[in-house]
Amino acid sequence: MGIVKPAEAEDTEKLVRSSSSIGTILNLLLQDRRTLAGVLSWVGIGVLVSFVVIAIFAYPLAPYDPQRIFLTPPNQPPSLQHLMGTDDLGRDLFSRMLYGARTSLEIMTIGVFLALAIGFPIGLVSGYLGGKLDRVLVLVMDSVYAFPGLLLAAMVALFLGKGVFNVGIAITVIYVPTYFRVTRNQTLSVREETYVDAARALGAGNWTVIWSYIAYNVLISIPVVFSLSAADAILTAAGLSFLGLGLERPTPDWGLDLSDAQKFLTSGVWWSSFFPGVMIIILTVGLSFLGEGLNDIVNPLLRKERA
Amino acid sequence: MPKQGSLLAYTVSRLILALPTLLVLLTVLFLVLRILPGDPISALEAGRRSTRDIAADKARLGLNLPWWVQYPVYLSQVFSGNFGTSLGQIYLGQPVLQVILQKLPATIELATGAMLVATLVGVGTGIIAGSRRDRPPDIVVRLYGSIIWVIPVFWLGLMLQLVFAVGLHWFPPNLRYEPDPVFFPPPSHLTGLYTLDSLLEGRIDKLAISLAHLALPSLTLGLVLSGFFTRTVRANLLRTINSDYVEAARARGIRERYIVYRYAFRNALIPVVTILGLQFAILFAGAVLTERTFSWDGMGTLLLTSIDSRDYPMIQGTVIVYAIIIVAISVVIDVINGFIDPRVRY
Amino acid sequence: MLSRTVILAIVVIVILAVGIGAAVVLLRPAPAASITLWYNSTGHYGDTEPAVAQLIKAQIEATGKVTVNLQSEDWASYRADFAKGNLPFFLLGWYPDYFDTDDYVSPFYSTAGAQSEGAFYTNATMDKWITNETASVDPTVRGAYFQQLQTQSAKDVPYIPLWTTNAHVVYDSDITGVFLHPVVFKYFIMNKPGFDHITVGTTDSPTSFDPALAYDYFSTNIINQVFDTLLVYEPTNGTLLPGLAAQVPTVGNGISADGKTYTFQLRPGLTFTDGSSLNATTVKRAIQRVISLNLQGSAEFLLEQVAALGKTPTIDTPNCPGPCTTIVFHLLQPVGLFNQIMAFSVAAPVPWWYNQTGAQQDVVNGNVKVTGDGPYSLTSLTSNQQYVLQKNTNYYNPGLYSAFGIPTIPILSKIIINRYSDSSSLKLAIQTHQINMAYRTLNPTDLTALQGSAASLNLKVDIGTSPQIRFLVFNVKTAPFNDVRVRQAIAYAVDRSSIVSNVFHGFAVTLYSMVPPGFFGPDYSSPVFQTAYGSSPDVAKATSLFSAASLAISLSMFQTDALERNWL
Amino acid sequence: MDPMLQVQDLSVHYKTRRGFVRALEELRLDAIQGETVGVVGETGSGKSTLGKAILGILPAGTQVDGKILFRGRDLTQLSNQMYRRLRGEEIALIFQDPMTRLNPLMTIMDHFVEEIRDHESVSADEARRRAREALVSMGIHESRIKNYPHEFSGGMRQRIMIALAIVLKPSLLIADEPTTSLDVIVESQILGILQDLKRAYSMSLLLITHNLGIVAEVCDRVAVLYAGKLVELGPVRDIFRKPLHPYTQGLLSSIIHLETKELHSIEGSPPNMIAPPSGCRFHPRCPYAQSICVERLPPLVEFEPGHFAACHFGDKFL
Repeated sequence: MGIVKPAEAEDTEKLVRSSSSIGTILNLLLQDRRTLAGVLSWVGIGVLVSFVVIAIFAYPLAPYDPQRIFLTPPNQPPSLQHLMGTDDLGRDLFSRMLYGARTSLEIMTIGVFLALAIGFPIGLVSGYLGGKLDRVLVLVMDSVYAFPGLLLAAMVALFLGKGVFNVGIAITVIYVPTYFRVTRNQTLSVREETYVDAARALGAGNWTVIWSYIAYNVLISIPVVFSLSAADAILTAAGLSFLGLGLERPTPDWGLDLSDAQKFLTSGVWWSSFFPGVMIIILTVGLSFLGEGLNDIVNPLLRKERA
Repeated sequence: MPKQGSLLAYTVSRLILALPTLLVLLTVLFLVLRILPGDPISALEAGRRSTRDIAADKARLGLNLPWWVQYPVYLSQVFSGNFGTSLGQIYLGQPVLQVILQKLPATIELATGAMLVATLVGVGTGIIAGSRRDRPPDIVVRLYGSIIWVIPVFWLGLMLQLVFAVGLHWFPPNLRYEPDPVFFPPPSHLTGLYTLDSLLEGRIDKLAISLAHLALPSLTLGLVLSGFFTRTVRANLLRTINSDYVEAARARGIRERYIVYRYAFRNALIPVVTILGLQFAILFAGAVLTERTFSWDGMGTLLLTSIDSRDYPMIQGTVIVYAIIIVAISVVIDVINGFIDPRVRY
Repeated sequence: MLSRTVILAIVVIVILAVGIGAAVVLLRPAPAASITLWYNSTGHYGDTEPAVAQLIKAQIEATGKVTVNLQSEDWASYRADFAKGNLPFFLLGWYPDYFDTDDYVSPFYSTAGAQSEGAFYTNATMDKWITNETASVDPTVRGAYFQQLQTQSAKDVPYIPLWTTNAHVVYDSDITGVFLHPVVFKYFIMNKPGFDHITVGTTDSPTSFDPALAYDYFSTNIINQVFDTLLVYEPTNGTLLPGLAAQVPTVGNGISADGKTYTFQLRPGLTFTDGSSLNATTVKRAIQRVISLNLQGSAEFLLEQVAALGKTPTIDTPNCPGPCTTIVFHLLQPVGLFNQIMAFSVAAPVPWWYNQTGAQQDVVNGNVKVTGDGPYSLTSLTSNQQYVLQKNTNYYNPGLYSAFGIPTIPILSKIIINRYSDSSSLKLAIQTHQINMAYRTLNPTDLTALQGSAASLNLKVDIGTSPQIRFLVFNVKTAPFNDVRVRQAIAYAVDRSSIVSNVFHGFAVTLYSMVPPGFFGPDYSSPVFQTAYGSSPDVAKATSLFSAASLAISLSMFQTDALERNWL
Repeated sequence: MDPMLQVQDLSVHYKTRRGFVRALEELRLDAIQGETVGVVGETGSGKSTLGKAILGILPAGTQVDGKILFRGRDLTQLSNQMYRRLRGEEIALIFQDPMTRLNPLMTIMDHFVEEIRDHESVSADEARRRAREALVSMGIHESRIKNYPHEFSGGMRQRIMIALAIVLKPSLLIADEPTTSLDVIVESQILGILQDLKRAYSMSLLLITHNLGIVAEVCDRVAVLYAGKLVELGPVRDIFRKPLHPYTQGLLSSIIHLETKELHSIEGSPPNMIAPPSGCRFHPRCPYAQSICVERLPPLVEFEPGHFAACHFGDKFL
């Protein structure tokens, strides 16, 4: 710290640092715990991890089968027996919320990871090679990016049909341009940096250059985008379900449950709309915090490396 | 340098530049609407043996032809505004474009209202946060900014409906206008925008009714959108407040008031205009959900109705019109940007 | 470094989560045999339908033998699809067209009726019993036939009766003349002091306002405000009054002794609201039009078969040209309830210019082309949005109900009907007094809430018994439902009381026969499904029947898969 | 003659997340009317801070101690309003990077009119006239006054910045590396302009630079800063001939001497300004450092008349 090394030493340090970019971020996270960005990030991580745990252990955690219909009068308010009450069919809302986390995370995981898997390499190639291919790809991706995501997803979901996997695919379509843009822009700026030139001069092949330097550097900014697009993906999936294009009843799904319950809201049955909404909000806010926090942490990092 | 001439030239050049974007978007939609599902009509009918004769519908819509034949026909249909006639029960036989144009004003009105709310709230909170960095108002606003955009718009709509329409009776709960056309005759149909039509008619009472109905949907959509503005304005303001020209202006002894407005705010708000175009994409997506919550009879509702009645020509037409609007808005935004930012026209 | 461990732990957890998540998605067990249950998604029966469908799904799946997919579509498509035989297994409702027990039998168990219900059930014996039953006016004879019909229906199970709903309407407490009439909800006898119009909200949507096509509650109810029929009903019950006809035919006075000839005398000088004439030839032409068009899903069979007018009806207009007021129907066989059918919308005369080659379009080039002779005319129609009924100032019979304390009809000069996309919007609208009346359909939860707050909101909530029945329909021509054992298995599996309590909170009554108990005249209803399948579900019996029919089910599986596109 | 500007024991500490950055420590400096004082030092030595401190435009939260006397008034005690009026009117500052110092949304004319009318109650026409005059005096054609900043080259923008700085005829001009970002030809133009101006208006000039060549050419006296401390102050000739502080010696030898063509550089890197080295701040890099240098801070001593240095061994280099 504080000691400026000769130029070569600095570059070496960058190379070393870049090879463990995720670790770098986590280290910074541990360092910056007390700043707003750090607090936000840790809250986000906490939320995400708890929801992942809920999703995995939905079976042992849930008191009842989420599809079991209790033959007591439906729309029971929260009680000890039904922590979040029951819905309009007399199903235990708490169990449905837990299983709903699984549905949401499944959709989000499929959608966002596929988008990453597609958008990242295309962006990498496009940004690194440049030229006509790059211009065409940018035009296509920007066009898709400019189109209302939910509508595009709705179209895809409409023609693919309902179900977790299909909704995941529909969501993929929206976020491919996002990952493409991020990857390409990062690649473009990292490409200009001396250490890539230096590596090239050392006789590394084009692909080696891409993979060993650019890819890792780009990966630093991916967690930010990932958190934000995951939050957005969950919202989009909920929106699709709300519009009746997402999942088939009686799959436990927050969006679908909310859509089915909202009609009772004005008659005092608040819990069946409240809890699905709250679940969506907690998860998305968690992811949003994580994204915001990471952004504050990663951006200076990128700037520093760029400087 | 003559300003007017160059702005016109800039506008024209932007229009020309918009063409490839539109073409690409139309091609992407062509893929999604026709190629990916293989056979969209059968996909829509998804397993049911339909009321409608699938083969006949496909022949009628030209969907039985190979894609390289369909594609030019599709483009010529789009550019001539001929989207065919509805196959759904509700608008059966009516020209698709005609139906869409009936619904379009409602969506434009909602979008405008929402954008207004988003801009006012977003810019306001952004300025509060940006000019009080790391102080409590900034932290509150930053939390607002990262929470509000992930609140499901339909959920927010429900809550606002519950509080302001059912609870407090401040605003009507849904629809674009009072459902009783005898007591509350809607404004005559000139533009289809109820607020504008009321003004053109010179009827303040009608304007008030239209605005009251517009309030909750706009607020719902606008608030959700405002988060993005909040964050952008804040970030930009932090950048401009610490910028070199602000420091230089201060060194020249310019009044602090002017520095804040002429230097920091104006420069901070310009990038906001630039990103406005992309916000419309989010806006229209949110509008579909908002329209549903508030029984707002616009394009979103039309799209959902068409999906319900598996009205392929209407679905296709609606989605394409959305695409055209998006591209048109991006051109308008660019031109506005060129008008207010002297650097752009070069 | 400790932080490294923490980092590692987090990374491992995340990777595990992703992996397990993927495994859960990909390794889900494939379902066994599957059937598809269809329901309407756009509020024709209110928004309780998804709940009902899910409940039935759960009940059938309790057998462990089949999985039930749920599919939904909008009402207009649904209506058209089941009439074409495209829906193999679906939820439906029935609202009577005329006041006779026959209206719960012919439409379902006659070959022609079953076709328009999408069941495609045909049983020659049933057809014969129905013919005999309609021909007779003797309660004992008819009772015997109705018993046989119902008993057989429980064996063949083309339909499974489930429940009867309660009718409900919520309205401003100062509106008078609101009555939940079993057939026609009459706007033209309503009044709201100090107002010349009311606005009504509904979640229903019409299919068509052409009497030759319309055969759903909302459409026919509007037709009944806009078109008068030869005979009409009293304000509050099912007694017939003269409408376009000067009197109700009775035996000896209009009805021949053999019951095969019906003579009606039209009132003189009738016209449609557009000025075109309405005389005996108009009536004849309208009836012939319905039968010759024979539109899919229409009530044509009521005229052709139930009213025994046949494919080419013999209708005389003896004093045409001239006064042209006499119309004589020659039936193929005696029909005891011919008068009732003449009071149903399908028999409403339409102007001569109505499309003779297909259904009349409601709107042509932006002009409303629904022209009738009733107390109201439909002056404005915005598809799926707003329907405006305007007082017909030249209404021929304003004193129709003067004997019932209603000196002139219609009273209100305008009825504005707004469509809401769902029951919660409708409830909000009535709750905030945006509309004066909500008629069809609020969900039971909202209804309870509104009942509780009616007084403070200045609203009235009327809940009455409804002649509407709700049931499941099998398209008996489609596998696996062409196997009667599958239908019977489902009849064993369904649990009516759980639907009534869980979905309708008691605003409904379990139903064990397509003929609901206690509505019209002599009670011919017999709870045959209770007798045959018990009053609570019998999962064991259902399971064994499903097993017996398993071959059929696996066949149908194959078929469904071929129809459904399978992505990835 | 009384000094126009007297900086007495000025300390400036910036607040950052990691602690206080001690940008200036107990600085003393003065300038009389018409004098050109050069301020030299490495990047981060606090020389830019000095300019901003005099103008009172340091970021909010910065800790400032000491006195800045301008014509006898202590600027640090001025009200915001008074201070604002003083800026531009009596003391003007020219920045290093002209490219980013103008508001991109305002025309050049707007900048001038705004500045003139914020300080003097003159008509808009009068303000415009003076704006044109100032611009023309910098050799820019008046037709370009309606243009926006992005339409000018770097050299032209620096001339505009100078025009903006002198349009109110201040008596002290602080030029913070005015030519660093410009090419050599433009640099000499700008320096020429500054010289002319100084003569024409008999202004004092505080020239902040790292370029000793410029100092030699333009300045009357020079102050050398190291790590926020004044290490040497004196007439240009004395210092160039006889640098008393090892740091100044290092600086001077790092200029390429035309005769020897040798380039010396100072070993090591600038110190951490949050926790500066103890004693003499230069000791970690000083070839002559002794234990006393680590333990005790050397006082500023006048070794020759008017020639001050802060080195324990200053007399050894006399």
